[in-house]
Amino acid sequence: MKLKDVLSPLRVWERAAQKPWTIKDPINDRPGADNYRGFHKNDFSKCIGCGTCEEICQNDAIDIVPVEGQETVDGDSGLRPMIDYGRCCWCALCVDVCPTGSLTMSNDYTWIADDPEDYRFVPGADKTKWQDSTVGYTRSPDIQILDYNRVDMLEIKPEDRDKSFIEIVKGYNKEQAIKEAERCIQCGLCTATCPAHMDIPGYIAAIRDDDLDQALRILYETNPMPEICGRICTHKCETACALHNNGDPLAIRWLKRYIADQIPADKYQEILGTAHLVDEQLNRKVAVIGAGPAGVSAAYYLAIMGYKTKIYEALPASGGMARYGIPEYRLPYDQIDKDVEYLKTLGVEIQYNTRIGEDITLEELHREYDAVFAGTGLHLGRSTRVPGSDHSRVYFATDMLREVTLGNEIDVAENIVVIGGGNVAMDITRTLARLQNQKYGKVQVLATCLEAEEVMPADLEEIVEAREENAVIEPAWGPKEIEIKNGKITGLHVSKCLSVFDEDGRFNPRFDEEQKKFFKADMIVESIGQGMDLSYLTEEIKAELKMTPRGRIEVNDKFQSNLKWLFVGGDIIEGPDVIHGIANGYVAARGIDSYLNSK
Amino acid sequence: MEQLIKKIKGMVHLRAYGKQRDDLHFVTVDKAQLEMILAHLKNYEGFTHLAFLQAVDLLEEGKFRLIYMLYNYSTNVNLGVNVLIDRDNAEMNSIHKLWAHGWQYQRELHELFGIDFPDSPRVHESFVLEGWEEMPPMRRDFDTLEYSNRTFYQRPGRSTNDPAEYMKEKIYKNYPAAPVIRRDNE
Amino acid sequence: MSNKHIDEIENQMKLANESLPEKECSLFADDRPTTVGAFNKYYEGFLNWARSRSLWMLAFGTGCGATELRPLMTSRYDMSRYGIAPRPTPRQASVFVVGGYASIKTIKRIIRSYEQMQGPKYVIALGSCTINGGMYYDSYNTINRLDYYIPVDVYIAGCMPRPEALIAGFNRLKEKIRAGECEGMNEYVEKFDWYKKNQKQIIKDWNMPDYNW
Amino acid sequence: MSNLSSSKYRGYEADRSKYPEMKNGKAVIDLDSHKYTKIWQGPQHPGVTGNMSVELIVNGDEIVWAKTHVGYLHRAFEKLMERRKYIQCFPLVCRICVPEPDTNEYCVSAAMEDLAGITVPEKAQWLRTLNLEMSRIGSYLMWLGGQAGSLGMGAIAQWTVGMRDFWLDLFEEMTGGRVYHMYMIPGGVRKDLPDGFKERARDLIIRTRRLLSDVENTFISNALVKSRLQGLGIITPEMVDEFGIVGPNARAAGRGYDIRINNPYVKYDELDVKMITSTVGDAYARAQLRYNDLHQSLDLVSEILDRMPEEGAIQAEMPNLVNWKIPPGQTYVKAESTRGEHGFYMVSDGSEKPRRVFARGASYTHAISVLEKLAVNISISDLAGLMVSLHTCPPEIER
Repeated sequence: MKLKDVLSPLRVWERAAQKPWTIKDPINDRPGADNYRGFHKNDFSKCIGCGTCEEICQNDAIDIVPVEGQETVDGDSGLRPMIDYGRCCWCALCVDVCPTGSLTMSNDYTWIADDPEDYRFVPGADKTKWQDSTVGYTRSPDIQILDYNRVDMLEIKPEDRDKSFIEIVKGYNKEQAIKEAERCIQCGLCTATCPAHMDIPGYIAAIRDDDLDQALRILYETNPMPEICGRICTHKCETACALHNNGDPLAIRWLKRYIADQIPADKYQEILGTAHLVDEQLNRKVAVIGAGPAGVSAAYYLAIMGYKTKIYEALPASGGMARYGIPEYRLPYDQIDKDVEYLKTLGVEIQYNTRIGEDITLEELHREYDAVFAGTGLHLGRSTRVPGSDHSRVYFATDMLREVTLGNEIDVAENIVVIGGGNVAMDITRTLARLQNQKYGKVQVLATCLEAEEVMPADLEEIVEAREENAVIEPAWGPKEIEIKNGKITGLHVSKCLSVFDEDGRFNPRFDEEQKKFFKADMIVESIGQGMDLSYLTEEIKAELKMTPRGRIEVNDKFQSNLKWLFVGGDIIEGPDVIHGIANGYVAARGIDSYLNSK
Repeated sequence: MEQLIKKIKGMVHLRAYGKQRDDLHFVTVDKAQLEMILAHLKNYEGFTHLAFLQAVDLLEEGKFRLIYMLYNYSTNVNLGVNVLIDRDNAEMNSIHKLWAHGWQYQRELHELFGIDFPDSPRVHESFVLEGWEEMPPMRRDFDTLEYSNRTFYQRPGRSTNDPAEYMKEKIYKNYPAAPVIRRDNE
Repeated sequence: MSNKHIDEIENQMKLANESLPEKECSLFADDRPTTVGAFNKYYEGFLNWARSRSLWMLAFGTGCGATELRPLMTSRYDMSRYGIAPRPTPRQASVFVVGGYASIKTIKRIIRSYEQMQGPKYVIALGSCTINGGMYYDSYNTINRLDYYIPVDVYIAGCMPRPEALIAGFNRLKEKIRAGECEGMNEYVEKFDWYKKNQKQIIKDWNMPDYNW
Repeated sequence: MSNLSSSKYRGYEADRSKYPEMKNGKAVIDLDSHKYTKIWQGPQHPGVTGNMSVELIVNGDEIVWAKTHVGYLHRAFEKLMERRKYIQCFPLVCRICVPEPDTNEYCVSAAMEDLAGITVPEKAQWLRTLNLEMSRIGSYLMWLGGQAGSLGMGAIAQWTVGMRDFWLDLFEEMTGGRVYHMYMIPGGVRKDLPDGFKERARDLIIRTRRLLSDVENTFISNALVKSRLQGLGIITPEMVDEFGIVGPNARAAGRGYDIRINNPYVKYDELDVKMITSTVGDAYARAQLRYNDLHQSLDLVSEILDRMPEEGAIQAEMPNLVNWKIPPGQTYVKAESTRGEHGFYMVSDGSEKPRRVFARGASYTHAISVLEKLAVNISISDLAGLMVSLHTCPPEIER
């Protein structure tokens, strides 16, 4: 033992006069760090009640509960997380995973209670002393728990596609589809938004497990046209997708297409268990007018429920507006045929080239069949009615698209102006661009519409692709006059459109007459909306039939008109949208079933 | 390392070999030859450090996989020696004579997996459990949540909703359910 | 203690001392605990004031939460100035801080230590685990609700609660003591059979007396 | 019991006549002879390291037989992880060891990354290294307090545990958590360093060094400490292999095994880590070694701060972690904690949940086999000092 060792501890006395570390008032002097994972906050204006926080919580600490004042609307379940602080471990995975970023943490960490039941609360709804705290843990933009980046879809390059009508989108392969399906968080918000209320999380989970048979069964529960829907659906579900709040929504439409593409048509009966349907045992017959999505959907569900069903179609092929209103590069005809061929194997008859009212009357159908479903679609065009719009070189987009599909020769001009900013306008623009390219080797087509670019009704990818194909798009211009010289169209006069709707939300465009422009054209296509052709309704029926003030047939929630035997659905009820048509057909089929059962 | 694997191949029936990283290799040997190969590895190949001995329950195959993780101080390589044993009446030879702390792992495996190691000291002593009456808890077929719910009181008052179901209830309650396919034989 | 006395108690109370070896029976309390009533209002008020100012905490780190008790003892948080001091043995302690999750093996010792503590005695429960199982809610070896086994006066949320929150919890305990609301000890006596039933339901290896003196 | 025959006990020749007889190499201890007392140290005892207990039979104040009991902290992590998704395991594992949770986080994240074949970006690697090294400092400071406290020097424990609290403040700034950091998420880390962190960390390093100079005076070169720790719990080089001793305990016995050097992980291969060893093998040598290692950790932290890249991704490109599936395989990932080799063995079966996870803690052998051997023949008053000098941590034994 050295003396130094005995004495060295005494040296510490030199610290005796140092300032102590003691915190004077620990309860108030020590707020958590700016980044502290304290108690939870929830911003209700952002929260969509998707339940991902509940899903990731390894402690089962989070319940999703209804909260007063939170309505259930599209894309928001109206549920909010309730956190049990008898379970929470403050790992903040719920904060990191929250797709909207609504769930955050404050830096408060003191909560004393005598009663353990107090420790359950709904952040954002229950009053807490930390709810207005501005610091605390938030989701870092640098890390990802969920995958917000969509798997890129292979598309044919603009230079390879702008002359032909081959399909642009190639579709996912297995690896890509599983990768994309793994992004899904199974919240199910999309199901409510989908007009057909498809079990979207269900079939995506089946893709993830690589069980495509199950996926197809789920698809056919409420949608018998997956090939069509998988290509041209307006995919409202993707807008509701929780991932959309912080990145790309799940490619629900492409995944649906993937399922249908992978399974050959001849396997459908076996997978769906429709090989041995009841054969005319019910002895009830239903006529369907129109082989469009609504008609096919109604016919399919009627067929599997055992009804003898026959479809009457005015045009020479099935698909309705899906075939005659949508260009082939978006929806190849053989894919429509695949869905319809399967329908035919179930014993559904389709009689083409038969226009109701001309070849056979509605009364005859009524006499011959127990019920009639009419899904006749919107095949007529609407005119802008600007001066000069009655010229013979002013066309309707719907007519022109139909002509293209029918294979008729189109007299394509060198300079074309399309009026309209919806998807149909883009379709005709791009179709004409292709035809121009074939004929002249260059594209001189211009599309103009009232709406500003940000609010154009067409899908963004349509606009982008149209521009890739060298079409010019000039948004926010209102057509004023079609200039005609020597009986020939020379162009379109437009003036700047400032707003489309007035304060009440009515269509009432305002123009700045000072700003004018002239688009050169020798052919003009109007694509500002579609009208229905109800000429098949005879006068007697028209007199009995109840109509809405807007001129549509009034139907109940089963799409049954006031004539009990007549069911109406599809575009003529809901406006142009394929998935609504399919949903209408499905509901109407169930309605016909219950109507005939109760008769 | 390749040389060593060749050597092991020459000595015992090498069922499988895998390389996870440069410093981590796995071999699978027969149950009967395990002690021999472990002794060889320890005494002649420099794998003197037993990092752990553990088991994996392969319920579907009706087997336990034991893993003896060895380490060589001079080459800085970990070698995991795997051996498959039957799950029913699981039994294995003890290695407490090779490593003085081997008995600890064997006691743990006996308690948590129900694998017996005859001759291993204190193997029947309780390790972490006290008064345990169920099957060994680390076996795959033991459901810990079910046991917890049955034994400990969960605080009541919790209920959750599925957003999809809830939205259906709120928004489209009347939307018809998928129709039943009417088949001939039904 | 005479055998006769033991027989009497067995007839009356059915305390589990019977399961002990005979020579150990006399080592443990063979009597049911009794409630302690309050003195007159003013004297009890004074006592409560005094009790609240000298909380002696049992130094039994039962789980993670005990880690934050250690900084609490240092000069940074300086719990001594709040009248809190750690004690090494239950006989000297008046506050039991249950530091989070309690495994079966530990809850047995917690019960024993709690029963050995002199009255008046208080329990503070730390963290999620004592409230509703916390992150071990599905574990086969940890309890979910501490209040089923011993009475708890104050809960502190957190995983684990910080020293500052612990001080706030102690302050709440003091308030309760001053207000004369900390009746956990009497509650334990009143619901003795219920507590014992719950305890025995999970502690299968019950090789201890029913009440530790 | 082989120690009983070697009667040399720190220069003091005990009267062996009252010691148990040896029969067939085993001591015969008859409790009814009234020569022996059986006592329990723990679990409710201030002198044990955490919630564990040692069952002792003493003769006078000398321990003749010892047995470790664990399981007071058994929460069945491994079972719980089998029914949790991979991402959900990550908040769970840090609870395995309270003083040094980050090693667990690192190992389990690294095991998942190893199985899934993910490379962690450079910046995240540096942040992980910083986090791991800081947690070593915290753990060593806690240990220093424990070792001093076990010898009755409560004041030193006050200082070092108080200083650890300042390191916890740094952790709080960096990770958002004080004790459980949950920072090393699979694929990277959760947050970048906050503004001004480096300055505050450098300042704290200086303050810690100043404190350590006091500890040097009062503890390391204290005559009392020397007289109590020297010769206590000698680990011989032969024991290292036999008992699988790792970490500072093995290094103090001459075995140069430090995973940071032998199998470098994160950024340790680019850092200048020196192997600190000793050949004495007693408790004092271990204390000295840990004290030097603590200094080295402070050096490393300031080096890491200097070399920390300013820019860079902090997480690798990851799939949706909620549905994360890892291809089948098995791996073992280890890291050097303050107690030694800390590793995770993980088996995946291709599903969303791990098939089996095993956490290997260094205390597993230190606190049971080794302690039971070393505790025999020492005075009961030294047992606490011995346990702390082995740096045992019960939660990593029973998990």
